[in-house]
Amino acid sequence: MSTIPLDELYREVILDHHRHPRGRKPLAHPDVEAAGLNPSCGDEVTLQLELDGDRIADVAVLGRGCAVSTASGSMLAELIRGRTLDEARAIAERFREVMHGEAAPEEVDLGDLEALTGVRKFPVRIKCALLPWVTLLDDALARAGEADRD
Amino acid sequence: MSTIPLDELYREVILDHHRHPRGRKPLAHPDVEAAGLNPSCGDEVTLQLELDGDRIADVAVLGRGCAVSTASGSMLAELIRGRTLDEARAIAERFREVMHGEAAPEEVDLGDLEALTGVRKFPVRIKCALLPWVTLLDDALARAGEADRD
Amino acid sequence: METLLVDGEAVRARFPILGRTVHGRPLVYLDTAATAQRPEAVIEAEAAYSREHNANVHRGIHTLAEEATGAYEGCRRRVAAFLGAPGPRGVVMTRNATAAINLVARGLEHTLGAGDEIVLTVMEHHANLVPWIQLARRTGAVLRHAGFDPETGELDLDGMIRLIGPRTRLVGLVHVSNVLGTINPVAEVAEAAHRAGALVLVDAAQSVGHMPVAYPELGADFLVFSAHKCYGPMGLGFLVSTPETLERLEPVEGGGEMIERVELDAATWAEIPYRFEAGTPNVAAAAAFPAALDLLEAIGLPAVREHEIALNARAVETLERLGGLRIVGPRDPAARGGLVAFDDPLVHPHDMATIVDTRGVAVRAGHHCAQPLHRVLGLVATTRASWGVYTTGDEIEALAGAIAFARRTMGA
Amino acid sequence: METLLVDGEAVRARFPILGRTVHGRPLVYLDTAATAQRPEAVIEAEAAYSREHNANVHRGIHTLAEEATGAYEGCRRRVAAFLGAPGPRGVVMTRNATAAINLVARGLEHTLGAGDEIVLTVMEHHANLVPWIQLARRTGAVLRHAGFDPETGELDLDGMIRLIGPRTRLVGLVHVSNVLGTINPVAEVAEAAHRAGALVLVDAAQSVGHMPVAYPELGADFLVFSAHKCYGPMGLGFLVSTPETLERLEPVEGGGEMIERVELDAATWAEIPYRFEAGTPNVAAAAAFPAALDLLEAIGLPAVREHEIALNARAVETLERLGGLRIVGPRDPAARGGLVAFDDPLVHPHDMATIVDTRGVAVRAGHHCAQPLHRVLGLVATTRASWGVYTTGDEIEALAGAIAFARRTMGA
Ligand SMILES: Cc1ncc(COP(=O)(O)O)c(C=O)c1O
Ligand SMILES: Cc1ncc(COP(=O)(O)O)c(C=O)c1O
Repeated sequence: MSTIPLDELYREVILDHHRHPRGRKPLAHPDVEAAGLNPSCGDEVTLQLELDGDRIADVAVLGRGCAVSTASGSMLAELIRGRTLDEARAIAERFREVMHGEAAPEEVDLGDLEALTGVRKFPVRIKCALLPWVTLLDDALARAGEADRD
Repeated sequence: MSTIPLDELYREVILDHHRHPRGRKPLAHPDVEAAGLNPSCGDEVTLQLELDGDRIADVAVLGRGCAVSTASGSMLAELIRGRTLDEARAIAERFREVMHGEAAPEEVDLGDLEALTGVRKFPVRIKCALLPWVTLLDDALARAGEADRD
Repeated sequence: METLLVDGEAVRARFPILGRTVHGRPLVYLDTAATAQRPEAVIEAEAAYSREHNANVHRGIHTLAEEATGAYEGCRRRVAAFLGAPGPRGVVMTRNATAAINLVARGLEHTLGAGDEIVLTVMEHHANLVPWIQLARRTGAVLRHAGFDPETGELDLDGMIRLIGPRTRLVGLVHVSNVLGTINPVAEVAEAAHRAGALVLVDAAQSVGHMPVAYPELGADFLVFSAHKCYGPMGLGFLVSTPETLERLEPVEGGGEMIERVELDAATWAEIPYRFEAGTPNVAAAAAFPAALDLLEAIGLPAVREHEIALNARAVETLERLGGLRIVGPRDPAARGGLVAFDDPLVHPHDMATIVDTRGVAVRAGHHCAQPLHRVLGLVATTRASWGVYTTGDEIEALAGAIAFARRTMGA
Repeated sequence: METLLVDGEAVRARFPILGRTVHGRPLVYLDTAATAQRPEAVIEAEAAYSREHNANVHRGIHTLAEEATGAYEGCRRRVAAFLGAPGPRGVVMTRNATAAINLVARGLEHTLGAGDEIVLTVMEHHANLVPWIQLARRTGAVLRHAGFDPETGELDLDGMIRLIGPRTRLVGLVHVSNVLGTINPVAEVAEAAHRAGALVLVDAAQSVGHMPVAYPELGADFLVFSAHKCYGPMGLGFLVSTPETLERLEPVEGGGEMIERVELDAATWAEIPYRFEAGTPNVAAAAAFPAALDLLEAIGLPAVREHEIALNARAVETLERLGGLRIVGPRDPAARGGLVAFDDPLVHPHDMATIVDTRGVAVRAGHHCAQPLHRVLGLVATTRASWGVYTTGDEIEALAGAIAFARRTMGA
C-alpha cells in the first residue's frame, strides 16, 4: 500500500452527514431502545424507534462517534424512517453483506449508504460503519418484533 | 567449548565408587531415614543413619542414580561413618561450597570427594553430585539432631 | 506448491543450526520431541516482522497495527486450515500447549462439583496431569486414570472406556506419548466420552507437525499443541476447538483485548476467541509460524510421517543390535511417533546423555515430565532419542556409536 | 560501556523499522506505549539463538540445552540487576505483564475471603482491573478505587491512603498511567499499604525502560512489566518480587518444569521461581531481551528519561499551539511519562488516527484499555502519541502537521 484514497473514506456525502447528522433528537416516547458498543474503541450508539404497528414511525440515533459511525447512523435514520421492520432488516442485512465483501455494492440499492462502501479499503474502520446497523439488526429489531407483537 | 574433559568427570575413583558403592546395605534399625529427590531427572536417594549419641555409628545410601550421584553417595557413606553429627555437617557444607564455586578445593580436605570437583565443569551434573549431601544437610542431620535430643 | 523430499540435503539445508558443531563434532540433534529446530524461513519471518511490521494488534488503526493484526489473525486461519478445524474463531493462541490445557481446566472449573469425574491416562505428560490435580483439589472432582501395558506401551482402551461414566465431565489423553511413542486410539475414546456426555481434550503436542492430524477425525472438543514442537517459534501454543465449545469456558486471564466493557466492579467479555487472549500476544511468533506449516506442507505430512517411521525402524533395529537395552513402547515402528526411549542397565540416562553429548549427540535423559508413566515401567528415568524432518539414518548410527562409547567410558 | 546520545542518528539507526515508509512517507512511529520498536541487536540475538543454541531448558543435559538454560537464566539475572531487585530467584518470566498480574491475583486467591479488600485506582489499565474483578467475584473480596483529578491527572493520594485499612490485603497501582502519563507516588502508597499489612503490586509496564526504576525504592512487593514495551521481544513479561513474597502465592498453572514430584492425584512444587513457570518458556525471547537492556544502559536511563521529558515539553507546546485541543494529564512535562493523550472536539480519535496515518504518522485512538479512566474524563476515547529513545522533535512537528491536515480533511 503506497498511497491511500482518503477521499474515498471521507466522501462529501459522509462529511455532510457527519456535520449535520439526521435523527439526533431523542424521541419523547420510544417503543424500543437498543445500545451498541464498538469494544475496540469504546464508541457507543443508542437507537430509539417509535413504532406504528410494524412500521418505524420515527427513529433517533444517539451517542458520540467518529465521522464514519456518525454518518452511518445518520443515513440509517434517513433510510429506515417510515419503513416496515422487514424492510429495515433487509437493508441492514444487505449493507452488512456489502461491507463484509459478501455482496457487490452494485447488486443492491443502498442510496446514500453507497458512499460508505469506500470504508472497505480501511478494514479497521468497517466496524465503525456497521455499528449502528449491527445494533439495529442484533438488538433493536429483535425488541421491535416483540414490541410489535405485544 | 570445543572439547570436553570427560575423564575429569568420570575419574577412575568415581567409576570405582560407582561400580562398588559403599554403604548399600539397608540398616536393620536406622534411627534416621531421609529421602532426597533430583526433580529434574527424578533420581531419588534414601539415607539411613544409625546413631550412637551424637556419633554416626552406621550409614546406608539407597536408591538407583547416575554414576555421579552413586559415587557421591558411596563417598558420603565412607566419609561420615564414625563421625559426629557436627563433623559430618562440616564436611557436607564444605563440599557444597566447593561445588557451588564458593570455596577452592585446595582450601579443604575432601578426601576421595576431591575427585568429584571435576563435575563443576558440567554444570547440569552438579546437582547429581550434591544430591546425597543436600539430603544429609537439609533433612537427615536435622532429624538426627532431634533423635539425639530425644 | 514446492515439493521437497525428506532425507535429502534440501531439507536439512533449511535448518541453520544443523551446521553447527558440538565439542568439535557435527551436531546430531535427537531431541526434537523436547523442541524442534526452526527453519531459516521461520527465523527470517520473525525477524522480518520486527524489522518491517511490528505493532500491537487489534486496538490500533494505523498501518503497522493493521499489518500486525493481519499477520496475527492470519496465523489463526492458517492453523485452522492446517488441521481442518472448523474455523479461526475456534483457535485460541496461548503461550504454549501447557497454558492451553490450563486454560481449559480453569475455564471448566465453574461447571465442576465434588464427585464429578475426570478421566485421564497414566501415560500423560505432566502438562495433562497437574492442571487436573489442581482442579480436583479446588473442586472435589475425582481423577481416574487408565493404564497401559508396560511391555507394549499400549493404552488399556477397554479399561479407559469402562472408567468413563455418567459423572465423567472431561476425558483427557495424549495423542502420541512423549516417552512410549504410543499413538492412542483417540477417536474411539472420544466416541465413548461423547456418549457419556463428557468433553474430550487431546494433547497433540507430539503429533501435530509429525503426522497428518485432522481435527474432525480425532473427535476432540479441545486439541492443544505448541508451535515450538512443530518447527515454529517459542512462546506460542494453540487451543483448537469450536466457538460453541469455547463458549462453555469461563475466561481465565483478565486484561486488555479480552473485554467488551469494563466498569470498576464488573466487566463483560469480548467475542470468542479474543476473550481468552488477555494482554499483548506474541504477534511476532504468530507472524512466523505459518512459514513452518508451509515447509511441512511442501514436504507433505504423509511423507513426513513415512520418514519418521523409517527412522523408528532404523532406531529400534540399531538399538537392538547393541544388546542389553530395554526399549519402551510399541515394537512396530508404524505404531509409534518419531521417538524411541530406552533404559540401559549399564549406563544411567544422565551419564548416557553427558557422554554422548561429547560425541555431538543431543538426547534427553530423565523422566521427560512423565513420572507416573515411568513408575509403571518400574524406571526412574529413560534416555530418549527423537526425530524430525531433518533427521537422517546416519544420525541414528552416530547415536549407536555414541552409546557404545558411553558403555566403554563407564567400563561396562 | 559504550555511550550513546539520544536524538542522534546513532540511536535511530539501530531500529531497522524506522527506515520504512507508510503510504509513501517516512514512518513516524508515535505508538511506543502500545509496543516499542526493537533494535537490530534484539532481533539479531533472537535469530542467533534459533540459529545456534536452540533447545528446551532445564530438563536437558546436552550442550544446546545447557546453552539455552544459560541464556534463559541469564535473562533472569539481567532483569534483577537492571532493576536493582534482590536477585534472580525473585524474577518470574511470564507471557506478558497481564499474565504476571493474573498470576498474582490467582496466586493470592487462597488467602482471600469475603469482605477482604483490594485497593486500586480508577486510572488503571484493564490489566490491573479485570483480574481483580474476576478475583472479587470468586472470593467475595471488595474492590475500592482511588480517584484522580480530571484536570491535572493527579492521583488522589490522600483518598487512596484513606481507602487502605485493616481489611486491605492488596494495593495495586500503575506506576505511569498509559493515558494520563501521570507518575504515581508509588513509594508513599506502598508505605501506607505496608503499615496496614497489605501487599503492593506496581504495574510498571510504562515506566521500566523509560525512566530509572529501582525496585527497592518503589516499595513494591510485586512489580510487573512486559519486555515488548521495553524494546524487547513479544511473548515475555516479568513478575519481580522476592522469593519470600513469592512463597505466599499458590502456583497457578500446572505442568512440566514447575513440579518436584508428581503422583496421579498429588504433586509437589519445584523451587521458586520455577513453580510459576509451567511448560516450555519463551527461551528465544529471554535470550534476546538483555540486548535491549544493554542498549538502554549504553544510553543511560537518566538520559532516556531526559529525552522523553524534552519530547513531552515539545508535544504539549506544539499541541497547545494548534488550539482547541484538550490535553489530559499533568501539564508539567517532567511530571509525566513519555506520552500525551488528547481530545480534539473537531476530529474524533478514530478519524484522527486514520487520517494522520496517511501522512505516515502512527498514533493510537480509543480507550487504550482504560475505560473507567476515560469515564472520569468524560470522554469515550482519546488520541495518544507516545515516544521512546528513537523519537525526534521533528516527529512531533510531523504530528502537528498531520493533525492540522486531519482538521482540514474533516472540514473543521
Ligand atoms: C499501564 C499498562 N499496564 C499493563 C499493560 C499490559 O501490558 P501487556 O499487554 O504487555 O500485558 C499495558 C499495555 O498495554 C499498560 O500500558
Ligand atoms: C505430550 C506432551 N504434552 C505436552 C507438552 C508440553 O508442551 P509445552 O512445554 O510446549 O507446553 C509436551 C512437551 O513437553 C509433550 O511432549
